[in-house]
Amino acid sequence: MCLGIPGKVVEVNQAESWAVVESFGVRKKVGIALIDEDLVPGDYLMVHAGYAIGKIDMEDARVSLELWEEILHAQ
Amino acid sequence: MCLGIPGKVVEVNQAESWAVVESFGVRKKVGIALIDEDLVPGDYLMVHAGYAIGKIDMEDARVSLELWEEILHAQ
Amino acid sequence: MLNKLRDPELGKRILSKLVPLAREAARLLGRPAIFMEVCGTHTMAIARSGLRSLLAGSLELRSGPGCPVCVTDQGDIDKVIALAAARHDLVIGTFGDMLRVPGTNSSLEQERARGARVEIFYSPAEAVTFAAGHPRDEVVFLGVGFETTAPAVALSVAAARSRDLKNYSVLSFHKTVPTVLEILLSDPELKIDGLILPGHVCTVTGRKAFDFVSTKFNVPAVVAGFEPVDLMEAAYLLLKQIVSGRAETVNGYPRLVREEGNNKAKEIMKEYFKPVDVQWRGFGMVPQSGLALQERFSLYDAAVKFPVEVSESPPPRGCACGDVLKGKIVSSDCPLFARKCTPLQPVGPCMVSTEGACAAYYQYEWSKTGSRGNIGG
Amino acid sequence: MLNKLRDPELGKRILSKLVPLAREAARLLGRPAIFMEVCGTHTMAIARSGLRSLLAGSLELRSGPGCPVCVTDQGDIDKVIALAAARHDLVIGTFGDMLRVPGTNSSLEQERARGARVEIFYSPAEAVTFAAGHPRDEVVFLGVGFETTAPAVALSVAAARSRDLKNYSVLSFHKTVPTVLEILLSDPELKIDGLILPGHVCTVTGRKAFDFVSTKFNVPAVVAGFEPVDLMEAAYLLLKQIVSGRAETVNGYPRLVREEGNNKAKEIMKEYFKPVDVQWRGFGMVPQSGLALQERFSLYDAAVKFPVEVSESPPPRGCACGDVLKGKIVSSDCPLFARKCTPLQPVGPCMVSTEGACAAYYQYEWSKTGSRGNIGG
Amino acid sequence: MAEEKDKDIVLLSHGDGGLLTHQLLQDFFLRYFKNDLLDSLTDAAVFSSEPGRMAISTDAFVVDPVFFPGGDIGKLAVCGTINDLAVSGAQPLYLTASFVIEEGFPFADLEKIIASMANTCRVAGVQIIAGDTKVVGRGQADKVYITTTGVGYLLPGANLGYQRLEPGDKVLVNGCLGNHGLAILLQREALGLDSQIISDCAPLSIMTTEILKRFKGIKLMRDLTRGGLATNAKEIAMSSGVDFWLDEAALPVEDSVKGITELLGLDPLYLANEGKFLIVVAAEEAGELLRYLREDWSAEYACQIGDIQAGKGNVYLRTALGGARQLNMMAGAPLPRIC
Amino acid sequence: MAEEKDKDIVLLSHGDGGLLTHQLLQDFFLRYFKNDLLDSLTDAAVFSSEPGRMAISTDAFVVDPVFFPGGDIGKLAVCGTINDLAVSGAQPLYLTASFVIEEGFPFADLEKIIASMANTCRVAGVQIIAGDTKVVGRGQADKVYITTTGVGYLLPGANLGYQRLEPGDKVLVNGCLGNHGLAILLQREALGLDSQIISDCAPLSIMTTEILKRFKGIKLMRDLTRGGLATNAKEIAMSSGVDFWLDEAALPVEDSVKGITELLGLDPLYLANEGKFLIVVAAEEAGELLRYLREDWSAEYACQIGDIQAGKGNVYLRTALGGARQLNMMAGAPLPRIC
Ligand code: SF4
Ligand code: SF4
Ligand SMILES: [Mg+2]
Ligand SMILES: [Mg+2]
Ligand SMILES: [Mg+2]
Ligand SMILES: [Mg+2]
Ligand SMILES: [Mg+2]
Ligand SMILES: [Mg+2]
Ligand SMILES: [Mg+2]
Ligand SMILES: [Mg+2]
Ligand SMILES: [Mg+2]
Ligand SMILES: [Mg+2]
Repeated sequence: MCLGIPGKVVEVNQAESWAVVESFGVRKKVGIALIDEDLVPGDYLMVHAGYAIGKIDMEDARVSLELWEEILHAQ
Repeated sequence: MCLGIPGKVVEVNQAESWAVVESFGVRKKVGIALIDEDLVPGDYLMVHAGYAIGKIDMEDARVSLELWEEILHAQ
Repeated sequence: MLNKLRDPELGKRILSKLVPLAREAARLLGRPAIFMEVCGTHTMAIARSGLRSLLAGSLELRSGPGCPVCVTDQGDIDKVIALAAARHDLVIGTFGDMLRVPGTNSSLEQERARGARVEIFYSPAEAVTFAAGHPRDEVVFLGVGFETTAPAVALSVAAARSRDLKNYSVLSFHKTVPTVLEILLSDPELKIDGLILPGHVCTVTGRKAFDFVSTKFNVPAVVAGFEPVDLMEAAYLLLKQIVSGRAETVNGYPRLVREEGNNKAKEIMKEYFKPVDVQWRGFGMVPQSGLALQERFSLYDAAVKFPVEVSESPPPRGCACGDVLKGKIVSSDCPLFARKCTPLQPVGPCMVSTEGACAAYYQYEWSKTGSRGNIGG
Repeated sequence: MLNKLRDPELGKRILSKLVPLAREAARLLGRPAIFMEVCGTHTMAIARSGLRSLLAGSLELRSGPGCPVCVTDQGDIDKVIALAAARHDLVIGTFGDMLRVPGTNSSLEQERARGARVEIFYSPAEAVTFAAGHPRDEVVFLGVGFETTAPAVALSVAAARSRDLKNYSVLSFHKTVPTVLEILLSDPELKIDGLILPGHVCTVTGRKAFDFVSTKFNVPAVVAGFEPVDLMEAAYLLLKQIVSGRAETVNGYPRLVREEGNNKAKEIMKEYFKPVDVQWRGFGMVPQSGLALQERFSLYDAAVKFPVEVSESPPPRGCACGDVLKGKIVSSDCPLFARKCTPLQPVGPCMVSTEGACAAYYQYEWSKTGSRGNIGG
Repeated sequence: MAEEKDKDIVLLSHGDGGLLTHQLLQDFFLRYFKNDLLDSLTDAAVFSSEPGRMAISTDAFVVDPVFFPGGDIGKLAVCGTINDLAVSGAQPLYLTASFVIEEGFPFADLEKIIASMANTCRVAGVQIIAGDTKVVGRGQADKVYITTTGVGYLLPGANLGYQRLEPGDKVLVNGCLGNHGLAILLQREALGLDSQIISDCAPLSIMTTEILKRFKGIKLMRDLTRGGLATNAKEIAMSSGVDFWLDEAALPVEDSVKGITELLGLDPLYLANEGKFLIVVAAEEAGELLRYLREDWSAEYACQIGDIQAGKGNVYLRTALGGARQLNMMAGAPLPRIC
Repeated sequence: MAEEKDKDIVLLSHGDGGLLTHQLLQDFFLRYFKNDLLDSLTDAAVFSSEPGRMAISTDAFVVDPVFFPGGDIGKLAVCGTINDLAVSGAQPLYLTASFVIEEGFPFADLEKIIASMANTCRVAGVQIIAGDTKVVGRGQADKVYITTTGVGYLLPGANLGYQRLEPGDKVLVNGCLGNHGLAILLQREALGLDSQIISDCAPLSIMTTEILKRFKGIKLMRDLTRGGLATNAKEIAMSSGVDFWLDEAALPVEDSVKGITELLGLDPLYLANEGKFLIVVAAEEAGELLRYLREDWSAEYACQIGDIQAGKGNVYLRTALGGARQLNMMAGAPLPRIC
């Protein structure tokens, strides 16, 4: 029940509490009332049922992948 | 605007102010609130827009036709 | 017995008496006599029986203001169309004939296609039953017609009251026939030798209500029934008056029409309606010739409940309805007839109702591609 | 970068590390390890990637109570169906998944076909927009879902309030995941070697909310994302714990999940909802595991606005949903599976939502006519 | 599906082309329409053709109500297309049937309709060899609409065409007029009339095949559906440039139909028929054709209703009184009037 | 009619079979579909037939919305039936078209749809030779429904049939999957997605005729409409008793289609296509057929997507990871999910 779609922020309207995100080349307006942090274009959000539920830490994603490369090369 | 259909009374309900009339072999319930006279099965009514607007005097119809026969034979 | 009245053999025999009499009258007048029927149902009956073609040359029959659709003012038609257009939440109840009547820019049929709710009823009683069965809907019944119909519509208001319905109202465009005939007969240009009076209107009003036709205007008149024999009898009785130089208002429909008419119907009409000045197409304002609901029934008066304003609009350009209804011309003399104005795309209201003077003429007596010559054969 | 997470080449390479590790764990346990995912979207992702077949023999993946449709009590489902059936004047707003869920005698899809108004929304925000755009309609939004979804539904109530809408309300069947996992893990019959925790629920609740899995029940747990690499990573991290004899609640989804979760979402949930005792299918009453609207929002609470009573009805005869959701059996062990119970005519709710344990199993891992043997090829 | 009491109506999902559609086809269409050529799981049906002239005709059926005295929309959909082929001088062979069903329609009613189609096909000796089913939402159809398309071979002896009409030809109909249109109207409008009018809905192809074989003087046939006798006669007159002269007194109309149409301000000449057709035949064969229809086909109300005269495409009705009036195409569907 | 500004919509009277119906036919249908065989005032159209095998197919089109990126209901109705004939190995010749129109539908839209049909027919070299028009009241249809029926001759060289499928055969598609179904869904649901997906709606008959001439190894074709690739492959598998093994990595799906379906929780393999078809071809011709499609027909996304194996009527998808999952028939139309 928790289909989440990652999307890259391309426009932010804090006053009206929405952002436009792009996922797989498609743009969609989503609510950002649940997001505490500041948002700027280029940020990534996880979207569920029309609302962003969290900001994606791309640095973490990178670290994660690097970790795998290490493990895989360890053999 | 005054299409009238003659019909023969087959059932009368004075209390609820309706009668069932038969015209050309077809029966239909009509309102009789506009009819002052007593109605009995066998009477003929002229019906317009769902209401009887008058009782047909069959004696008059007969006289009328007889008159024509006289005129036509007069020649 | 009533079947005998439509027996074609009897009809043909009467015709054989009628034609010589008509010729005699024509000889006296120096032209065929012109009779006008002032009931749309007469117009239809004449057209469907082919009577006009059978009398052609010896007697001319013309259609007067006998179709309530045709005489309804353009502004009134625009009002109900505007109401249907503006209020898709209402159910407009109407007799079938009003559906295709053209207003200035639209019709009920057009508005229904655009989302208006229009229901066809055979009787106003059915409209009340519909309202009772659809308490969430608001039914506005379009009251059109003469003295024959007005009592039935009055009874529908009575029924709505006694059932305590709050969702039924009537938009009354009812009109009275004697009033407009006074205007018609006062027209100095009118050349009518006799009037065929509306048998079912007279059933309500009584024969006496039309005495003025002969007493005041010296025009022969006969109250007529609707069977072919009835109509020929009326023509016969009119011709007899012409030949003998009399002018009386004769009851040719005594099996139904009484001297005083239907008192109960007249009382009910009086209780629910009051005479008001109204516009008639082709006649203009005719004082006291319309029937509006009495004030004490304003809860059931759609004119009060749902007032609509429409800008005054000129009658359709070129439509000669007025002259047709006054018997000054026949439909085919109208420049629009069968060209811009057809039953499919009526310009004027006389082309709309099947009993309208122009529609009956178009449907039964005239054809686009055919000649008019030999249709009597 | 995110694309890299679904790179099949990377996936295959990880798989080549994962399988030997799983074999090692299986050797230690004396049987393949059994991991349970408790998120329907994990169920789907595993099924669609074919991961289960790739790990067959060395690791077993089972579906827990992760599909909100599947865990919704029969009585609750009957309630919304009864409401839809009784009140054709309401618009029942719902996520697509609820449409075909069978109640005791009907479903929303069936009731829609019988005249109920059912609208599918992608977001509760759309339901509010719909209510605002249809002021004559009354919208009841079916709030189903866990901590991921509940804040969005809370925001829809907030939006309705701030727009002063009187025609929007929510029927809240929301539930909380940690509460039911406590019950699940307390079951002495349960034989689960590790839990794959729902990444998006944890995004809201935070990783710490699930610490009890390892601290109280000594079961290894990993918060997982939804890409194939994420899932393999979760399995890898669980296997590592098993092999090293540890039990921790590890965050395998750090790019999104924080220790404390999303505080704003948690606050909003707290402001609008209060924990209540609710029935879970297969688990019975789970104290304080449901989310009802706070009393001060009762104007927006469909349970208050449109109360429905339904007679208690036994769960579908023979449906083993409870045991499937507890991981005690796999779907194909249910005697009704694929016989009386198919996605077309689901008997139990696990067969309804595409992410339901039985439906995913049916759709992706099993076939009526085919053998199950060689599908790994 | 049929066995579960809560699965008694058509759902949108039955039209999605998936498993439910598959079941619907199996349980209803394939079951009732069973024949060697029909296999609705392929994209098209295949049949063998011979050299010659083929006729094809299509019609959509949207009748309300779907069940009426004397028939139903299924019977109508089969008869309608068969009859269009029949009056064109063709021997109908195969039909296709495409359904648009409103969500919520009871399977019980659907089954009755399909069974009725199958039965009518059997009577007429045709087969339904391809079909389609779509389901639309509530308020996007009125219960069920059916489009049938039919193909058949032109009968070698038939020689029908507007250009053959000439003065002196006789005009026949095979029975009473107006029943179908009136039966439908009475079902639809709650007019409170206590009278049962039965639709004349029937397949005509077996009869037309026989009469075409025997009467080479038949020059044109037309089934008198929408618009009734008047509209169809006018269409033929306009297309052929001759005039029709019909006799009011000769027109076969049942008393009850006469009565009710009068009551409602309708004209039976504009009401639809579904088992009646008009025949224009050379004068010398008219009498024998009429006898044949009445005696060999029990068409006891078959009548000669008029003749063809040189003209300009008009239709005239000789009234009972001896007058004449014109019949034009219908302008607007017949509505109950009070005028 | 078109010239009067207040006569811009279809009325019930346009369907009554009278004068307005006549005008509607003249002003729109006969005008756009003009050809020697079409004369909708007769009951049936007549054409010459040759000895051989004929194919016939019918479909009702009820698409909502009636205009969508890449097409409209008229184009769809022509392509749909042409393609059913085409994939059956037939050369489509003639179509019939039957319309059910909702009262109030704008003539301007009707004209666009009819013009689009005429244009698509021209492109595909077929003619509409018979038709029908009905008008229903508001709320009894959704704008307009069209049923087309097509007939054509089986190409002499074509030899298609389930029974020919055998292990080792290759499975091809002629381009990207899911566009039509998604284009429609995006028009219908106000999902606020800023992306234009274009329907692939196109007639295939010219292409299929050519490939059937050249590649005798073609054993089966199927247009991938309702239910998409998955449902149609499953139907074929069940009918032929072999298994399909498809490669997830080989399936051509546009990035934007992939993205949006993921966003909405949909599966592109279950979305309808209207210009895509599946081909089962003998292994030895697969390579050359693919090259021919890509180069001579600019079908740049044509792909070999899998092969046939002995089995029991299943469809397997080899996942990108190397796993396998089964594809079954669609059960319930695709709906946006949040799960
Ligand atoms: S033909 Fe038309 S425009 Fe002329 S008078 Fe009659 S209704 Fe008016
Ligand atoms: S297969 Fe059906 S009946 Fe069996 S457990 Fe799953 S949902 Fe319940
Ligand atoms: Mg196909
Ligand atoms: Mg036809
Ligand atoms: Mg037909
Ligand atoms: Mg089909
Ligand atoms: Mg309906
Ligand atoms: Mg016909
Ligand atoms: Mg087809
Ligand atoms: Mg098709
Ligand atoms: Mg037709
Ligand atoms: Mg609509």
